[in-house]
Amino acid sequence: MTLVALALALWAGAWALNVRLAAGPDQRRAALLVPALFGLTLLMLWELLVRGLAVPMVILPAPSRIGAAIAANAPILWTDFVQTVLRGALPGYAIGCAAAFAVALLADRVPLLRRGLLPVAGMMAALPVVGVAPILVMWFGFDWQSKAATVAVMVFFPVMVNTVAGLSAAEAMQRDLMRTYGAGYWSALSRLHLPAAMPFVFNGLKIATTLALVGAIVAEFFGSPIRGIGFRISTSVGQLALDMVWAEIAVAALAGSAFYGLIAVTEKRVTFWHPSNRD
Amino acid sequence: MTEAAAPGPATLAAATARRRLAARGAALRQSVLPVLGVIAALIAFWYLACIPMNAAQSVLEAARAGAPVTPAEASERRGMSGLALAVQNPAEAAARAYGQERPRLPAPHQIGAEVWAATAQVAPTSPRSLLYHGWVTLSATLLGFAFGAALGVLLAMGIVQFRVMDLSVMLWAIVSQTVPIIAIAPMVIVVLHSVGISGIVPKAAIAAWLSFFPVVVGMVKGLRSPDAAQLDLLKTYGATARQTFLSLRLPGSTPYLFASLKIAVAAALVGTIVAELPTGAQAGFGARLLAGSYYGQTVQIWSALVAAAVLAALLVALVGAAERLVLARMGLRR
Amino acid sequence: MSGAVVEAEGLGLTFATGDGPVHALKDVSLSIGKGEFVSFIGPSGCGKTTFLRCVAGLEAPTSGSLRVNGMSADNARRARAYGYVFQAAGLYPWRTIGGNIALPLEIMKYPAAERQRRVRETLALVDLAGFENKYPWQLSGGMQQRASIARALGFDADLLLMDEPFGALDEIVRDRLNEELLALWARTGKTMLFVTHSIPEAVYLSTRIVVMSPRPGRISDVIESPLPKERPLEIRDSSAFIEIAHRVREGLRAGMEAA
Amino acid sequence: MSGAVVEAEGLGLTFATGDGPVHALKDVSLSIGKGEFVSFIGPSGCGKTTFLRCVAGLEAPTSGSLRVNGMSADNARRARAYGYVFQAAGLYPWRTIGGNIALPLEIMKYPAAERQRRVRETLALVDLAGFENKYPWQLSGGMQQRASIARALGFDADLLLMDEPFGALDEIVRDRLNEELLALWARTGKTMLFVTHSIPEAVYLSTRIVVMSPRPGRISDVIESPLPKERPLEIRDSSAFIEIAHRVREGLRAGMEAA
Amino acid sequence: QDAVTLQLKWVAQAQFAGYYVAQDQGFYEEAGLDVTINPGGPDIAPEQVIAGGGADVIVTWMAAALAARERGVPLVNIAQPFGTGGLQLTCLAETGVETPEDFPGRTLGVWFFGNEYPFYAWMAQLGIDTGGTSDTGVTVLRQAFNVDPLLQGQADCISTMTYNEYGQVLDAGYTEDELVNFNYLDEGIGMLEDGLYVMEEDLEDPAFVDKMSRFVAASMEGWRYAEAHPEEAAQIVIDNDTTGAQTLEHQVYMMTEVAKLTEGSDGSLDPAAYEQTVATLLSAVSEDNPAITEEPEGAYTTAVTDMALGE
Ligand SMILES: Nc1ncnc2c1ncn2[C@@H]1O[C@H](COP(=O)(O)OP(=O)(O)OP(=O)(O)O)[C@@H](O)[C@H]1O
Ligand SMILES: Nc1ncnc2c1ncn2[C@@H]1O[C@H](COP(=O)(O)OP(=O)(O)OP(=O)(O)O)[C@@H](O)[C@H]1O
Ligand SMILES: Cc1ncc(C[n+]2csc(CCO)c2C)c(N)n1
Ligand SMILES: [Mg+2]
Ligand SMILES: [Mg+2]
Repeated sequence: MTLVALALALWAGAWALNVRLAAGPDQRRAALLVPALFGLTLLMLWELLVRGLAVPMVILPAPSRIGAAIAANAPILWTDFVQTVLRGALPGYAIGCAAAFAVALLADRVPLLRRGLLPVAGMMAALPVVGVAPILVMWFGFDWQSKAATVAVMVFFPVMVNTVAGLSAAEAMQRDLMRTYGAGYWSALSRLHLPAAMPFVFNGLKIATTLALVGAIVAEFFGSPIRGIGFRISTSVGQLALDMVWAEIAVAALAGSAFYGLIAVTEKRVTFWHPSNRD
Repeated sequence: MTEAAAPGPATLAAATARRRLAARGAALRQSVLPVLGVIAALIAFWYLACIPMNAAQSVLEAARAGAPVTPAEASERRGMSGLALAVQNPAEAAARAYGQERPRLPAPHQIGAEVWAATAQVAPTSPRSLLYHGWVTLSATLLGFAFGAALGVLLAMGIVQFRVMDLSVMLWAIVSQTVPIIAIAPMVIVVLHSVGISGIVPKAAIAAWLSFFPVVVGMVKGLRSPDAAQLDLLKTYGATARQTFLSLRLPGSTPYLFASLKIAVAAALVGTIVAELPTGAQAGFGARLLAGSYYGQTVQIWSALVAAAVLAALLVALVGAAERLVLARMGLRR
Repeated sequence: MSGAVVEAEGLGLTFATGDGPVHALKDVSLSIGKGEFVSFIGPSGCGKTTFLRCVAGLEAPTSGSLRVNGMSADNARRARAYGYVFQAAGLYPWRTIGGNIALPLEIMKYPAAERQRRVRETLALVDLAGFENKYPWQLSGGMQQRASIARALGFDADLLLMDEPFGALDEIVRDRLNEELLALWARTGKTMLFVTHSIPEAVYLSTRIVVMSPRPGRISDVIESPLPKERPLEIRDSSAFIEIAHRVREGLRAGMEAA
Repeated sequence: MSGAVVEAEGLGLTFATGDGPVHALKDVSLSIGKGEFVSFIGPSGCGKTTFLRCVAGLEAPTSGSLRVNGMSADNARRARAYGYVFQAAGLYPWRTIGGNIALPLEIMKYPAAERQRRVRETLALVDLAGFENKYPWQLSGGMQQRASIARALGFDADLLLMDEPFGALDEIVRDRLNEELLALWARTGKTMLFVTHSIPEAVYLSTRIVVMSPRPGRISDVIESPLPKERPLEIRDSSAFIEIAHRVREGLRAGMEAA
Repeated sequence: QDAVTLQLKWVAQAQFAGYYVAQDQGFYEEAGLDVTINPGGPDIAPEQVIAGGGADVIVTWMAAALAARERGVPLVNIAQPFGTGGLQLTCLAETGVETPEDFPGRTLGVWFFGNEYPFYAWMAQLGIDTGGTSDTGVTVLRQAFNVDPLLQGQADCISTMTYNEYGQVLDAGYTEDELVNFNYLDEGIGMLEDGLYVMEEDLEDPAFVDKMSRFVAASMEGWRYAEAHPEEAAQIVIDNDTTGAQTLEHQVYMMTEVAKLTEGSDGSLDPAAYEQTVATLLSAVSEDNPAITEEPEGAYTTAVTDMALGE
């Protein structure tokens, strides 16, 4: 119980410190420190609660044990990372986003297609991965191809829907200008519609990054070679090696966040002109 | 408008009715027909795809029935692509593509028949009814969506108003979404179960987990969408943070909110279905998917998928209707 | 008929809005010949912008006929018959000022060197040299408006549609740009359709002044200017000038009272 | 010192942009007493808007001191010391015209009946009666600008900051609004800071005219008006008027040449 | 009435017919028990559920139970309704696999999630590398719990249960003589399958032992009834299937096959079979197969079955 009380006190203290930091003058430092401190507090809280409440390891291991598992199994984690992220998620992401982009352009070009495709696409977007993945594993085999296919299917719709929305985001006045130039389709696309669409496109790309990893992992639950994050998670759950499960989850979260961060930074550079990025 | 110049009420009503009919006809041509067209094209492609997709089984059946097939040896056929098999045995592949019991790709009519059988021909309360499973899934989805949307809006408000929350929460909200939900879901269920919570709540919790994020992202973007000039205006009124929020940020964010709610409701559905896998395949679309996969019932998997997609479409359409209503009231629809 | 650049016959345009139709233009008939400089003046909301948008093929009239360069307005638009300066600057935020001015040049496939030259020239013309690499939101309101004028002047259109281009400019810059515009017009023989609220500006620039009156927007008077083509700024003190200005003012007032 | 509504001392503001700093204001010293009507005039980009934004507490000066009503500009802003008419109308698209004008009234918690009354009155004042339920995009440019003026006049601020409020209006409406504004000022004793490009407008309205010159934006001349408080429109033909207008023009020109 | 929560290892199917029949026929009620049967699923580890307090007794495989025991969940076998096991490797004859010597170079489908222990023990015994890199080794495919990899030509052999997946392969149109089966029992690495396990500390309470003995007795009565009435048992299972996805035909098949595994058992654990399971597991400890590393102590008790059978 003392540990629990300690945990709560720690939480309150860290939060107060964060409030001070965020209000402080050095914003650049705050932007790094605050989230780090927040995460650290979460971890400490977790550790203290698990210990304080004597939660069995097979239910929830403490962060220190997870850390130990990460250190002890680095080579395995690396192999799994390569299999799931580099061979499954990234190619699938690239394929899915490219296809979505192409279809969105087509739909934008042909209004009839757009009116017809969007509702249907909305419907397909809601196809649960867990239903699609087994089918794709059946079709594309158990190795990375089916994972890439699952990821491609998953990222397709958010990217497409956002791109279509973005392609119609240019303001009436901006369009009128293009019309006064009698600009052709490609001209207007590259000079107006694409730049104006970028904030939306990146919205889709960002959502897609979180989906990509999840998709690759889910697909591994429905058949995989004997490596990969999803494979290791489900095998380890079966072996009650929960520390390993969380080690893999940590790897996935880290990889996913890094990927997200990369896209977010690119977004800032590409859409520097958008009011939300201006200052 | 003077009274004298106005047309009589009767003519006016008739004109309005006519206009409305015409408008409805136009709407039909504008929205329904293209959708039907796209669906028709998809289905046509689907039927075509069934032939190579199911060719291996078709040829196997043909061989069993004693028909000549090329290549004749089963071991030679192994590893050949469905397309190659279909090309070499066109008649058999086409004839047997649509009637298989466990097709690799079921034909639309097979799925349709299954859906029909599982909705219209059994009592809606029976576990054999898709309506029953739909209701099980829907109830958890709605609860989770309500929680998730509320949480998302609250977090977004906090993030926009307080810099600490912006710095600390946003990053970890992103991290929460990169955690493989399918790995977490069983643990959430076991943990909640061990503290005595079971039934709809664990599923709803996972649905909320997936649905809060799009709302946070969209809502933060929306709440920040007012441009400098619009914010300056309120500053000149010395508006409080609350007033700025209510009269500028909130209305400015409404289009973004609805766009994210549409994603969120679909995400909540996916979350519920994911949560239904480990809960022991008891009920709901997730259970149907899973059971179908265990017993090789592809048609059943697909019908559950189609049902889930239809449910999703309905939910999204519902949010869309609410969106139109609200935006029209706000004058944002032109 | 031949030689008429803009030819409107009984033109009308009605907007359908949530609470009833708005008659923006009604029965507007006007023929503008090549090389004319026609100013449109009239109270706010009388349909000047709407008329320009019709000519540009950006708005479809609900009645009457309209030909531009002998074609439909839409075809003229596609044939890049004109340059348009909008009432609001409407610069693309993702392009620098230089990039914005180069935009039409890129679309019309001017070679890169030529583009650069023209951007530099028109920027200097509107007194924005040195701001080439700034983004629109870094400019003052008047500077943005000048950039949008430069954008329309950079390429060679025979017809220029300008909607209050000098509204946000100070008198001195405005005078200078008026002179420049007149010189450009005299040099190139372009046809000008020019919306303004300034009576002296209309009189100083135009060969013909169209006075409009509101609700519904109609032409209430058309005044031919007897001023010579050669017009030093001092002409504004001449009695001929003052007389026309007076006529325009009277026309405006009459239109207002009738409405 | 007491009674000075705006008190600037060596005010400077430099924007940091991608390609180097922009000196928008430099060493601006000015004291404006209660009930004065001060116009700012100067070439486009000279810092008029920037100065007004500083007074409004929307921009933080990088040097010098500035007091508004004896407080810091930011505190004055919070105390709702002024009404501001922006250079661009900036109406909220999700509110009707009426709703836009009611916005500050809502924020300042005027009772509903009072709000309605004021919306109706100010709409009539700017000649927009009947457009209460239209949305901004259904209005012409000038109508939007008038709506934004109405928005700033609807509530009782002792200080009015107006950035080219009449730029997009025709002469007749402009004259009428000039008269209205003057009457309002005389009646209420508000303090006015008014940016315009029109020399006659500045002279007609002001008790003092501040002439600015650009790059960096400085005050190049301050002209006190000897005109009486009572000013019929015809005063514009008086020799006193013409003389001041001439001084302003000269001041502008001198500032331009020096820059 | 004493409440008992039973956590199954898998979805409701005839594999667990005995419990459902005992419930349906009122055997539990007669024994003074109020039993809740919770079906399992692909990612629910019953060992985890019982450790979290979500169940009183679970059905699981011995290898998994022993592994859990070593990881701090002190499970104890109280009864073993399945006398023998139904796990096998099923190959397509057309691929040319006839004996274990043909395995190298092949792709084999294996169930994981705690079911991989027997496979790795066997491969260790055969001396076949499972890393998937050498020519002399095999490529291991993590098989989902279905037979797709065999039907889709993605694997040469897959894991099946005699009572379920094997039937599905037959249903897909293959005949018995087109298939080659390697039964783990016959290969000498058989491991005890579905047994009943409880937490060790619970057994310290005599009332709990009594409750369990009544539970085991009633369950075995259920099994006997199910063996005798396969059709009826299958129907009972179907009635308890809340997914509505099962077919009667398949459940009858499953019941018939499961009966072959339960027929020999009166519910008590055969210590020899236990020893063999432990020996096999210990013989092949490796990275892939970390089930147990040392001889377990007190992993089973006959107290419950003695009491149950004594009555
Ligand atoms: N956000 C900004 N970033 C960088 N530079 C700016 C910014 N805002 C204004 N400037 C620069 O500051 C100077 C003064 O601008 P300001 O808007 O005050 O001019 P102004 O006198 O109002 O002109 P106008 O009559 O054209 O509206 C200009 O050179 C402009 O480029
Ligand atoms: N999109 C629209 N929907 C509805 N009404 C509109 C629309 N655009 C313009 N109007 C109406 O049409 C009339 C004419 O507008 P227009 O913009 O042509 O005026 P204008 O003469 O250019 O005025 P200003 O000098 O103020 O720019 C106005 O009453 C306006 O309210
Ligand atoms: C969690 C879990 N999954 C699979 C099996 C293996 N298994 C045992 S019986 C059976 C039949 C399926 O109908 C299967 C697949 C298991 N023991 N536990
Ligand atoms: Mg206009
Ligand atoms: Mg300005």
